[in-house]
Amino acid sequence: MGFILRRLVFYFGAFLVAVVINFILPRAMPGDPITAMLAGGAMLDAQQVANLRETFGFIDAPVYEQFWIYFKSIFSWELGVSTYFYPTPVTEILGMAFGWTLFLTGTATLLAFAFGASLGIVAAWYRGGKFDSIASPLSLVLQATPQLVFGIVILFTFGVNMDLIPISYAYTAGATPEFTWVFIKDVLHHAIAPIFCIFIVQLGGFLVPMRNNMINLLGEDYITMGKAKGLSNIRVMLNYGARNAILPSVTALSMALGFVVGGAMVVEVIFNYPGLGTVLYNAIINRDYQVIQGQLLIMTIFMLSFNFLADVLYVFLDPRLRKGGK
Amino acid sequence: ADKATLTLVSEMKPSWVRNFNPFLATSRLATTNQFIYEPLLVVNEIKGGEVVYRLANKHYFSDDLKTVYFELKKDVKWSDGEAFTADDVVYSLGVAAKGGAADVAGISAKIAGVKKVDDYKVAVELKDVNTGIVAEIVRAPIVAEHVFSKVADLTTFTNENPVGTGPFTQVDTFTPQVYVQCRNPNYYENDKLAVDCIRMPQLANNDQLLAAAIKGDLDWTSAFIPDIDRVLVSQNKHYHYWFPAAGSASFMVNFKTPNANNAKAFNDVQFRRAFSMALDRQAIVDIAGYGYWSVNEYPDALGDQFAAWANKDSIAKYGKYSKFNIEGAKKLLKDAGYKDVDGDGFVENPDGTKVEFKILAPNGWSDFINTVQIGVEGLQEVGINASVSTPEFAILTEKVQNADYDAQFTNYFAGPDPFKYYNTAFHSEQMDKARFGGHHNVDKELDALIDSFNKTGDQDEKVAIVHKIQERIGSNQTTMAAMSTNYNYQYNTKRFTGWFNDKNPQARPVVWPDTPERLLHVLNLKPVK
Amino acid sequence: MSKNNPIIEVKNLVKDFPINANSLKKNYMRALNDVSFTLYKGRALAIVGESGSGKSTSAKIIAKMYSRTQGIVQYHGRDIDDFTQKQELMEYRESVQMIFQDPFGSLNPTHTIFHHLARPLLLHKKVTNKAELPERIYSLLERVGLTPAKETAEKFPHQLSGGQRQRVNIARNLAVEAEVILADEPTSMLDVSIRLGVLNLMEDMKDDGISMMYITHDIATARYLAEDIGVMYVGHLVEWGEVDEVLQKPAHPYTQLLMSAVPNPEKSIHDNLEGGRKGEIPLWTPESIGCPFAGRCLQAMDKCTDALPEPKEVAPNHFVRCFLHD
Amino acid sequence: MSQKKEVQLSVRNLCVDYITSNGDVRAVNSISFDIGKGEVFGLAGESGCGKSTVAFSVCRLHKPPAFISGGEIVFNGKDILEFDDEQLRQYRWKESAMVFQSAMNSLNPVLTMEEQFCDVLLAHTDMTRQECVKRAGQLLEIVDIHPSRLTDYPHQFSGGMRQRLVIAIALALNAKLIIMDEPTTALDVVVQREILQKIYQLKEEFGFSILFITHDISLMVEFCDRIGIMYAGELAEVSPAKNILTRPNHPYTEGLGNAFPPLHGEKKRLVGIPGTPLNLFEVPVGCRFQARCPYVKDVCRQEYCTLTEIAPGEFSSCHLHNDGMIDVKSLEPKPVQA
Amino acid sequence: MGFLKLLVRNNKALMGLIIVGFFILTSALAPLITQYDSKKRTGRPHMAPDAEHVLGTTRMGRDVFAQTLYGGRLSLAVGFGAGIIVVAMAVAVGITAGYFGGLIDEILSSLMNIMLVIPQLPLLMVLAAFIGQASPMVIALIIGLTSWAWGARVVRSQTLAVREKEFVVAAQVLGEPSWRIIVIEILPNLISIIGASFIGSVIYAIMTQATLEFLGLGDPTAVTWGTQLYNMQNTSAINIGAWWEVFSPIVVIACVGAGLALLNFAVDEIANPQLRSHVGLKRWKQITAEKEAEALQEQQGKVQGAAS
Ligand SMILES: Nc1ncnc2c1ncn2[C@@H]1O[C@H](COP(=O)(O)OP(=O)(O)OP(=O)(O)O)[C@@H](O)[C@H]1O
Ligand SMILES: Nc1ncnc2c1ncn2[C@@H]1O[C@H](COP(=O)(O)OP(=O)(O)OP(=O)(O)O)[C@@H](O)[C@H]1O
Ligand SMILES: [Mg+2]
Ligand SMILES: [Mg+2]
Repeated sequence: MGFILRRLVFYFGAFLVAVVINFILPRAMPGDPITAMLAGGAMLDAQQVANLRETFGFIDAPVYEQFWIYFKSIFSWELGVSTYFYPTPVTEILGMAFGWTLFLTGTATLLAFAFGASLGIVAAWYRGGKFDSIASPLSLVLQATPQLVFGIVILFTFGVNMDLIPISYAYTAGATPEFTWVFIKDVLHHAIAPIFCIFIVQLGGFLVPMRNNMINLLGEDYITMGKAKGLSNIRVMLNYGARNAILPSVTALSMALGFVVGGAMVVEVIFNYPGLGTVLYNAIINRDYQVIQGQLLIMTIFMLSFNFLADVLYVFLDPRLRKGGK
Repeated sequence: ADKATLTLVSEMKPSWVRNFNPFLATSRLATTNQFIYEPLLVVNEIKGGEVVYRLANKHYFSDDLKTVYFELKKDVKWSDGEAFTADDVVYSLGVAAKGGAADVAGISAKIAGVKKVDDYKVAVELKDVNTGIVAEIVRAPIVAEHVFSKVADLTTFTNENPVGTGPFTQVDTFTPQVYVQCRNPNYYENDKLAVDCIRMPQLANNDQLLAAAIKGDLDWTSAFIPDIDRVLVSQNKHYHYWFPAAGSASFMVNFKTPNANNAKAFNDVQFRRAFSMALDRQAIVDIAGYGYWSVNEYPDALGDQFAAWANKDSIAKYGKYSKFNIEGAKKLLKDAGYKDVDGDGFVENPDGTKVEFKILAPNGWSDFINTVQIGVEGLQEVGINASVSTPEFAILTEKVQNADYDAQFTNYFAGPDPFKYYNTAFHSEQMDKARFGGHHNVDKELDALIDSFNKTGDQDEKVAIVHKIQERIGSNQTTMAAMSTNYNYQYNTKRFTGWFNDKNPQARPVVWPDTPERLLHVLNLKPVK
Repeated sequence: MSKNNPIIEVKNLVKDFPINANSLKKNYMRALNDVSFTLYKGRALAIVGESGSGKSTSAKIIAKMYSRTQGIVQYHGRDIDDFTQKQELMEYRESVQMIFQDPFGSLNPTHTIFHHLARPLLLHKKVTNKAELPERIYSLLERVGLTPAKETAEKFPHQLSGGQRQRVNIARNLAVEAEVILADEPTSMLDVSIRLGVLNLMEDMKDDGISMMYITHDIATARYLAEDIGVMYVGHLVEWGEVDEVLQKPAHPYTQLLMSAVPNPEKSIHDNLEGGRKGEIPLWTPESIGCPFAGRCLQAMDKCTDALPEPKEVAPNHFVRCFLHD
Repeated sequence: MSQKKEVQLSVRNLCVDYITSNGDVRAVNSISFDIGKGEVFGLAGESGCGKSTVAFSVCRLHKPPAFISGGEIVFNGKDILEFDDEQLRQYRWKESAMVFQSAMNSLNPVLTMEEQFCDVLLAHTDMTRQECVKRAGQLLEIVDIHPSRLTDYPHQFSGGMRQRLVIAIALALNAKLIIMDEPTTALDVVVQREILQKIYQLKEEFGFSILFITHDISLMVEFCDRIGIMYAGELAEVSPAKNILTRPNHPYTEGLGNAFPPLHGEKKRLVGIPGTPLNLFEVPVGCRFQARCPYVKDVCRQEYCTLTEIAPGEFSSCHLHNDGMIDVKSLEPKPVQA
Repeated sequence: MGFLKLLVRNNKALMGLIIVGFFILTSALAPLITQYDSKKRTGRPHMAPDAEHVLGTTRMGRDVFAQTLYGGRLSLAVGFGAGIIVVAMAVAVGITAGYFGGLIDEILSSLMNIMLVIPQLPLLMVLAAFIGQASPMVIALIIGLTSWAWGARVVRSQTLAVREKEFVVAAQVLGEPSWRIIVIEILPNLISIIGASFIGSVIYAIMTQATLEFLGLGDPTAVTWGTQLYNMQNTSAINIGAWWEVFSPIVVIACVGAGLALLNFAVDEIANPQLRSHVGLKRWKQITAEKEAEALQEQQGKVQGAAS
């Protein structure tokens, strides 16, 4: 397990660096929450502005002191209070959005992986065939189309013009979250369009590498041996091909899942989905330092954890990396 | 019977967070003031500052103009049934007078003290004579002493179950996506109030608001909606709008610009006049302003809103410089010695040095940016080498305050009288405090005139002062007026009637929280049967 | 040729490689242990032994590709580590050249043959001006039998067969007029029918006075080309001497085993292996003691696992490391 | 030896083309040979002469762009080229199993050995899982690996062990023919010999036939009953193993024999086969070996030469034998023009 | 060079090249194609497409066609500019890490991994906000400086593979200096990987720029496809029914994305011959099918023969 240990050391280092960057980034942005308010068009006179600044006095502490407070807060998980939603704690704000984003982006990513990987396997198996020649480049093309294009087009055609899908929120305004079929249906109804947008853009990212990987593997002797053994095609395709080809995709999946908490900012913003992407976007617009910091922090933690998970998973899935090699 | 619920959008946020503490000016929900905390009185800006009494019955100045007295209504109760008395007002204004974060009206510097005269009369002592102070004092929220005096820290209190004197104190539903406030059972004007509840859906931006409006979900909004006739009104016949004039907006050059060559031109009144004449105000209004704005051809940018204060003489003398006139501008430049020497199509200073500058407008303010772009088209046509730059608002503000820029386009405060406009836009003490006085042209006489405005209670005298101010600014062409902006306001007649509009212009119709008149508005609404 | 002109002398060479690069604690394997041999002018020393026995490593140390852990490597009596100045270093590089196993890998697929031969000439100033280059290159190509030279020079490596590519490699060594050539399995990837051509070419070079180290596991070609032979097992030179002497009378059990296993049309597949049995090849570490072959040796004694036998001269010019010859 | 035994596999005029973007290449041209029951038949020849292509064709494992354009492969009387998918699946491994050129890479790295034994057993027999595991254990014992290592993954075995594992899998269904395509090239000579001895022993025990492919003639002579020498997609010669080096019937065979320096005896300078292997895109009229042949005659440049039986059990495709059999070794070579 | 020949021979690459080339050409030649200035009012607001304004006008009365053409200049310049920066950084860092190994590799690899862990879009947003007015060139620079890590990783691992090749060892034994080995011996072998990474970066940069500008973080006075989208969003062009304003940038972005994606796909195939589905494979399929059909016919013939 030396490998895992070494990775852990790296992750800790990366974490420290990321923490420092997270601290610097928001502070490097011009303006403060008050000017952000003014930038939003609010008309306040000089005295009111001065008084407001006093509310958020903690911002004026010396930088090293701020850093120390921030650094301690990471471990105590007291991430401060939002200025925009003053005095709501950052953890509460992120907590509200976290679940939604996890649901939205997580579902989309897993779907994209499931479909992408399976279609990639099929495309590779029947490479050069009709499906492969159309699906593989198409998925890449879809991947090269910005989410915002899909978002806008879908929002306005299906949401505004045809009124088929809701155009904002995670569930109908006024409904109370509960574990009933009606509510779940409502949530799904609200999520379908954003999930589709994220899904379609991610699809190619899983399909094409899976396909290429699989094609490379199909030249391997053990695949031929599988065939020579007189096993059924499906068995060779899955047990011999896919089992091996999927390994790099698993890393890609973990990376993608690591980015999940970042939310698909554009899609969330376009569909007014109450996830972390929206929260971060607004925090940046409103210079809500504490929220930006908190969000970057959990994104980093997630990213690192999933990277680590990918490492562990890889070791688990690929027996060659396990101990006991000759 | 069904409750009459009014759906309004008084702010746009990514999520609702329950906070009804009126002392948290940035994070309290927008329906806190007026709808929960009734003000002492409402100053009706559209009607030239006419006072509508609410919690107060009457107010007056002492003879030396250094104390204001408020006499309170006697039959008012808090929503929890406690009586409303002078103690509450003394407590609330006391909080403001103490200054600091809780002084959301920003009046502590002007108030010496607050005294209870009797149970229903309060005296506010001023530090200086200031006849305009009442409009500012009444922006301070009046809260229940028996609730707030028990709060340890006003700046972290979220007041989730508010006790107020206003019409909608009962929080009925609260989710991050929508909340509803319902009638205060003890509201002193419940007989007049026909709206039972107000409902606030969370909307993050104009697009979502528009989409919801088209569906007919909203009753009362104040959003900017481009091409409203085509986009909204034609889609939903119940929607109407009214865009009364708001504050004015002007271009300005920085007299103290660090660029020495530009400074020569900027400090030449003829150059500034040519600048002003190059602005196609009608195009700005029609295109950048979607026709919602109105042309502003006042030499001092005062605007139609304050037409009653206008100085006819100075308009006659300088008005021509505020009218779009390409040929006139060219002639003016030529006569003043600005010529294109190097043949680049743009004029140089009479001494041959280059004039070349950027006009700033904040990033994201697309109507402003479009305005500047149209302005620049005219400027380039007369031979002035101007272009557009769109820094972040914070950067723009900092540059403008520090006189570290060339030119900008900005809007101004409106108000019941022109004082706030003049004071923030031209008083030398304000120049480094905000973007409004960014021309940095210090004129001590003008300062004195502005200072004298609120030293008198006499309206005629005030008008006379304003006339003198206009003459000074107009003759100097300190700023280049472009247009007056408008208040955005849309309403839906499907469920409610009694809306303010151009036929019924009782008060500013906006639902944003900085418009106390919205209280008068909501009291005027009646459900459609 | 006689043995009076030592060029490279290797004495008691030891090389450790770190293993388990992923673990936090570094472990070492001993790839070479107490290896001594000498390369003489005009003679070839063949090094044979199974895969991983340290053949390439010793060549790479001589070529200054690897540093050594212990021991001495002398070039004309001077330790090669003393060549620190650029001038001396270049001179050494000029004198000691390598021919590699993989004729594909040893030529850069993106450059022409011309480039491959021009570089050594230019780098080591074998031509005074560029105009001479083509002439020199053509004559080199002709020398290694690649005609027509001009056409060959313009080709890319993939346009040549394996044997031709190996000839280019040899031409490259001839270009710098190397004194020592380290040939690391130069023919193992060549077709049987063209292998001899390359071997004969090397034979000619040797006759021109070049000193050669010929690494192979093909004992028959070792005998064909070399005067001396060294047999390696797990980082140890277990037996060495003149080639016919060693092959006719193998003294070390491992050499005996090797000889009995070599395919030989005069024998039958049923003939038994001599000298040793199958068994695990040990991982040699700096801590390991004894004879590395003890575990497989049919005549192993107790002391074989306790200490490494010292070299003994069993016949003139025939050395062996084995207690059986005490 | 090798009296006419019963024929296990009979390849008749097999032609295999590779269809490439630069044109079609006939990599195997009209090859015919028989393998008797229990016989070890060797195919030798230098790299690229088509040995593997033949081997893959015999299992019908050839992949695009390989394409069997003619001939028959008759196994136990049936032409396997006519098999449909299901017949083919049945045929594979049960009738003929294959040990690949690089056995190191022919085990699936992510499956345990147990799974790799069981999947083939489950696919072809009615055994239960337990029975499969038991059988796998027996197979391991046959190749001298402890059955407890069934749960290990391929990378946990050494190269030689992996090679033995592949052989054990090949034995799983008692296939009648085992094709071995350079099964030992990547191995140490010591290990190589051990494995070949094991295979031979198993062959004796179970009686299957072997198609053995390598380019190491010395090894082949030790191991095979009969040997076919291939050159550029054609069979140059088929002869009993012992004859190949001592009494070659084809100039190419002679050259090949000369290319292996002897281990004993006098050291003399050898000359291999001059010239370079044939580029299959530029097949000449006549004999494919003409350009490198030291005894080339005019007829070689004009007439194609088919594999003919020049003596009982000895076949050669060389015009030298047009007028009866000659001892190729005794001929005086002529210098070859480039 | 061989690489180009391979590109042109590949159908997907050819199509990609044509699409991308078309947009590069039309933007470069914008002044010859349209007489309108993309930044000036040349018509009334929101005019539907007609002979005079082929793609209509924007709310500001600017010609959409001209904006799309001129917008292409900046958008493509940003894309390619950022692509160049990304690739330059990726190659510099990747090769250095891969070639020198050891501590240098450790440090650079950690740097790459950290860059990969930092969320991109927020970082870009923060940087864009920090710089204030993020002109297209600034955006290109930001994208370039923040997105090289992935490419560097790929280049590094490929370098590691190439470094092990014997021709590199041969060059070392010959005494070639390190820089020459890197530049002359190793770099040419990474061309296709660098090509793929370049195209990928260009796609990413174009998309990211559009996204940033759409979110209002760009310079609204610059005419690019992103600001076109921003402006159409700001002016509710869709609600008004000014589909042409939405249609043009979206279609153009999608097309360029598609073209580049096809190119990328093709470069992948060139880099990895295994992935190539060459003409031969098609012919193989044909021939096999023919032969099967023949066999079927024969069989049927036999059956019929038997029946008759
Ligand atoms: N750079 C290196 N790092 C770590 N270990 C190495 C390195 N180079 C070689 N080794 C190890 O040193 C041992 C000897 O390797 P070497 O390449 O010298 O063997 P060889 O006899 O040349 O084998 P082959 O016949 O396969 O070329 C092997 O176990 C190998 O794994
Ligand atoms: N996929 C392919 N595409 C085109 N030609 C091929 C392909 N595979 C093999 N060939 C050609 O077919 C011929 C025979 O190849 P084959 O692999 O059968 O040779 P071999 O005798 O097994 O060689 P080796 O000893 O190297 O394994 C060669 O000339 C080769 O170039
Ligand atoms: Mg080696
Ligand atoms: Mg082969």
